[in-house]
Amino acid sequence: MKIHEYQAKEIFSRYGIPVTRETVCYTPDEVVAAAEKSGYPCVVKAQVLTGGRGKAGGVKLVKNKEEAREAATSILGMDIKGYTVEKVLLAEGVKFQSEIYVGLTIDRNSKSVILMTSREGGVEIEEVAKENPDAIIKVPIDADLGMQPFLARKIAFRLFDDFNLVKQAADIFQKMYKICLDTDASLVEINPLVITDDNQLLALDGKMNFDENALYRQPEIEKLYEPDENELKEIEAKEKGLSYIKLDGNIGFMVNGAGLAMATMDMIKMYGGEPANFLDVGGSSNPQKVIDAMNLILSDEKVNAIMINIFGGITRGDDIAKGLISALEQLDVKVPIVVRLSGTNAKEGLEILRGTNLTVVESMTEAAKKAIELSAH
Amino acid sequence: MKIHEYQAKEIFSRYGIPVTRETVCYTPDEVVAAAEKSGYPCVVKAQVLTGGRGKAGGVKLVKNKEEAREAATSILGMDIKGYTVEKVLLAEGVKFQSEIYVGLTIDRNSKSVILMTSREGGVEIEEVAKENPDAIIKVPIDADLGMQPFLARKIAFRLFDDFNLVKQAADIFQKMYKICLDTDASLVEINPLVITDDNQLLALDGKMNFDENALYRQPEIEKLYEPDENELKEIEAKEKGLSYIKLDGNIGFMVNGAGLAMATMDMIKMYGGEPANFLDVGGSSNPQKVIDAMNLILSDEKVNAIMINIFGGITRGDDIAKGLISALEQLDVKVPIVVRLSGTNAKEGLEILRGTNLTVVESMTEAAKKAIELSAH
Amino acid sequence: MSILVNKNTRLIVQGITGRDGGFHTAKMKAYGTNVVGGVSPGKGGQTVEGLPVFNTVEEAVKQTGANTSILFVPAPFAADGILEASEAGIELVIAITEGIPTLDMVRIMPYLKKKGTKLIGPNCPGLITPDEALVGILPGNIFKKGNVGLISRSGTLTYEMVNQLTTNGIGQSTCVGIGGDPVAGLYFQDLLEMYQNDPETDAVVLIGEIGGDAEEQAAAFIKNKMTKPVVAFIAGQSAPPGKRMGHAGAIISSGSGTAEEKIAAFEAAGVPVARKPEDIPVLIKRALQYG
Amino acid sequence: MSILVNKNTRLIVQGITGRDGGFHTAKMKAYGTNVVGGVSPGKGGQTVEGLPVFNTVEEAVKQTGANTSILFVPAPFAADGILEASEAGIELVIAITEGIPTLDMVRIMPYLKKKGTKLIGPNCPGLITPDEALVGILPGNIFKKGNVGLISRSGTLTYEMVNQLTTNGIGQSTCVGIGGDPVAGLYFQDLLEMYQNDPETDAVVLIGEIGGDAEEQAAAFIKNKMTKPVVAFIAGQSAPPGKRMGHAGAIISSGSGTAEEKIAAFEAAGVPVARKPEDIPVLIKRALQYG
Repeated sequence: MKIHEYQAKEIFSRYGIPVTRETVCYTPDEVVAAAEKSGYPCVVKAQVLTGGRGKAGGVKLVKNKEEAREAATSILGMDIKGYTVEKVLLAEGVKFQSEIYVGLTIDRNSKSVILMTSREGGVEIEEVAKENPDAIIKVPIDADLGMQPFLARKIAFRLFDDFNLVKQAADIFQKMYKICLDTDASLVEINPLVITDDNQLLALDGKMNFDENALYRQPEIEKLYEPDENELKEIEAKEKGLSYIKLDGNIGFMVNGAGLAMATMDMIKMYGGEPANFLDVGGSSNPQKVIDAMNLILSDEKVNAIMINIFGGITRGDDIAKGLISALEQLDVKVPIVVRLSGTNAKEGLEILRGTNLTVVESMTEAAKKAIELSAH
Repeated sequence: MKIHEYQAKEIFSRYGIPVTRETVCYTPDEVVAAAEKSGYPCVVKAQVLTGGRGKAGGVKLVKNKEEAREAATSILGMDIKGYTVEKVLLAEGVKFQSEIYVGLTIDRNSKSVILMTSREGGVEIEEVAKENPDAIIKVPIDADLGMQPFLARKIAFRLFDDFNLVKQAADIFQKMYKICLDTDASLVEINPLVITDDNQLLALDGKMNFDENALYRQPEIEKLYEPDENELKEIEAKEKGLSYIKLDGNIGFMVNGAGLAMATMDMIKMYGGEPANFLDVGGSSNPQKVIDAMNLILSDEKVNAIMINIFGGITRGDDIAKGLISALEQLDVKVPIVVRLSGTNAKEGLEILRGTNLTVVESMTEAAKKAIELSAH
Repeated sequence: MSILVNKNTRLIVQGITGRDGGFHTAKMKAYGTNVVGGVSPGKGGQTVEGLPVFNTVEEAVKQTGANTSILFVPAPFAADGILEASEAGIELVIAITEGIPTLDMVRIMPYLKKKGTKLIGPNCPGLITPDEALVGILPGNIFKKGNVGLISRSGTLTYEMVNQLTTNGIGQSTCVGIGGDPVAGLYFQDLLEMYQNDPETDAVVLIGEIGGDAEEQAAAFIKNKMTKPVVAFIAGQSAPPGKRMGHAGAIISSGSGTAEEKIAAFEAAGVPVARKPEDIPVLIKRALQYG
Repeated sequence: MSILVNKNTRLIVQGITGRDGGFHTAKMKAYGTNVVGGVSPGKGGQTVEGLPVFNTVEEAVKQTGANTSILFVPAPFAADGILEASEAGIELVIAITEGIPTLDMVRIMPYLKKKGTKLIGPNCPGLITPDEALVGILPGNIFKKGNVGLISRSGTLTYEMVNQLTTNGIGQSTCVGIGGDPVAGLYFQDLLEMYQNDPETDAVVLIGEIGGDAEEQAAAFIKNKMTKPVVAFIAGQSAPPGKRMGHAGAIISSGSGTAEEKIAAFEAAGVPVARKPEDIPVLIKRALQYG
């Protein structure tokens, strides 16, 4: 789960990390008022839950009232990677000497929180990683020990010679670590953290992602959730026990199991088809789940063929077939459906399905090819 | 550092541990008013920073207004082990089925916080330890792991069969552990924790001690400190770099080093003398420290002889001797002083001291015997 | 031999009185797994499927000599349950539970390491040594005793693969579902090492997916340390970046963790990668012949 | 041989730019200890007593190959300093600092154990192997090389004892002040074991005091595991209960930790207990003759 820059910086500020003075604005008038109060130059920044706003023209330095209004008018309402800009941040203009990157995230290999920092801040860390990997300092944090003062200081000494900056950075590292644990964050990032002209560290930008599995114990964070249209659909699906992601193609899917679902999509793509969605219906042969899943797939108007790929495990294939039939009877599906069933009692299941108007096949390959063929009509 | 029962229970209550409803009172009128509000029976309990108040008659169950006034009048102003009762607690009367002991303290051997609990609560745990040590459950807490829910539950299952009680106890254990860490406590004790007639756990009494070394970071706890007369003297001494404890004898001491000071006192006692104090002046030959130390010793009117035992280590014996002379010149000491000096440059030091009216000896044994002899005059 | 679970497994089920716990306890018992008891705080003294239920893992271990535990404990309490098993001296813990907060797993890892506890999962289907022990929610009937080891980040896709192996006459030594979470217990490299040392395993099927770089590390390990043949499949070639594909760990972050990178790593290590699941039996047969 | 410190000790001083740190660095160097550098955050690049100062212990270890560290760091920062030394791979840490919050020590102990770091102190005078290495604040001139090991919870009382040994012609292998705090690093039993295994030590003097039961445990260890003679002294026979006698750990709590109990335990273990410090040389001479 993502939050906006201004929300991340509000959290930083609450923990005592110095951030730019700034105001969230929803209209050009608000932007102009805030800019007049802040003084010039200042910065108008699009608040959208996606990256790349800089390249999209969503961040503008303004030097006077006219520029402020102009920037606000152009940025508010702008589309950035499918996200409409509904609010902007008016932030003070800051003179700085250099830009630092600092990020805390979860590292799968060390199975710990890891701190990444680099003197080459201001650009995306992935770019630094590709072009100059040695410029990135990575330190896994022992979960028992946490971000001890000595450790924070040790890392900071690798960034700065000036002890004044070392102390400020060490303090920020410790606070970011505490934020990470306190909020169940999966990413706590300051990029750039700048050294101002009077030698103070200041967070110019802020980014936080959160572990969705932990939202149940983070009510304050959950309140900040602003799902977009697709995410709303995903959440709705989740509430019905379905794992759904909208994609751009025309062949709808229903599979039991996330891995099998990915493999199924991959195969469609391999044979030249385009998946319309990822959809894992999980275990059980519950007809209601199938109905919910079909409704979800069909809510996407681009879908002109559906492939159902089910593996009978503990739930037997014949029971699954019966569940499918019972569900499909209650729906009026106009697009062709290919069903492939394998695993426990697959044969018995296929026998049952053969009596219907579903296209029944035995292998994944066959199913993929058939679905593509049907979608082309 | 100790605090009162009511203060400990206020902390417990803030963390969500259920405690008796109660009021602190300073006069019999307040006690009666509180008792009338609480209803009868209720309990009047002396609040003093020492144990054994029960045996001293400092706790009384009262059944009506008259008894409440009577108890308040008798307890307020009472002397318990040298402490005058200046306030009492009026606590609700609670019917209970049985009494549990729970205490968290620091264990030197496991170098960890240890939880001790017993079904034989209500009496001092030391008594249980002597009479029925198997009745005490002792669990050291891994500092990395802390009091995890499973661990708290596991301990609670050794106390209770009823899962309802297990859950309550586990919750209390976790909260007590958190209190211990949050406040730098050296003891967090509930004795008794009772099972009420409606099967709820309730803290009837509470006790907390704190690590004095950590008070600098516990301003809220430090505020609760109510040092008695002797402790005030000890604190005053500490501020001057002296470690002083008032004792009951007549021979005053000044020694450098805590271990040597104990050994010196032991020797006096062995030869039949009575130490008037413990006094460690620490390192250095600073005359001011000697002056402060002498003033402290002489503030005790019982002192009729003083023994100075100094070991010259890094500071040489002759420098120490000069410091002593310079200090004693500024004081008008009427009681006889025995000085023993050993270690580095001890001979040179003794030479310097021989020119004074101090009794100078070479061995600890001799010093002890001489001091006892002089104190007898 | 096989790895991790076998006839010497003495299994307890944490959360045995829950719906899933009870259901799969019956399945595991029916398969022949030596299930010796269950744990459910406050339900001590009851029996489930004829097995004694204890209040604590410690008590269960003391009474039954259990060495392995499987968890069907709700996500908010699962990490605590894993710790409880570890503290009680359980050697191998299988966490089926999905949805455990990642930082809960991060917090308990150093303790498991300190105690030497092996963990499979969380968010995994468990593991099976055919004809000896089924410890998980896998459908036992599709497995067949044999000489191919299998490791997978997936559930149903694993069954799909195993089914194809079995119907093609290829049996399995042990099949392990390591789970779909980003922070998990034993992983590809740990298990590859076990298979390499297991006399009953002659070849290994590795089923990876997008997210992280465990496959790349596995490829390096295979290249440097393994003599037994390994064949691989990677799910998620068609997954868009930044989206979690069902599994919490299956996500392409900022261009890393893609299927392409993983496939390239395996191919560079000389590990054949199946283009589709149906190719696995062919590749394994070839590997066993020439490996 | 001796124990813990010797000619192979490569010592760094944490807090070298402080008053005490600088003063004792000079003393230790003058004694002949191989002091290789110091650490003081923000003072890296300076020199003290001709020694390089580093910002971090890690840097100091990298540049000087230090294996031992002594801390003169103020109490609020001392536990962090010990951790820093441990994390940087220092094998032996001596914490002179007095007044460290007890829970700080409790918190760092598991990490030191995990890393295998040996700790002496805190609130201790340090240790010395005469003519080889002085690591602490002990007055080097009173020590004399020899075959008697010494362990003590005290500072000045130790010097008193050592002075009497030396003036009576009895030299020391290594003398260790383990410190006066309730939660400390290496303790009686650990050091007794080291002395037992040290070919240069023929007898041990143990100086205990009131508080805790480490002396009782030491007595049991001596009885069961030691062949070398040990003589003991216990300070605090006249101490009243409930009062801290200068040392944070020297307190009789609810009737336990008394000198009487400790003396009884030693006597039951066949360890002669000196009635007064002056008796130690006599007891040691007797022990070395008959031991």
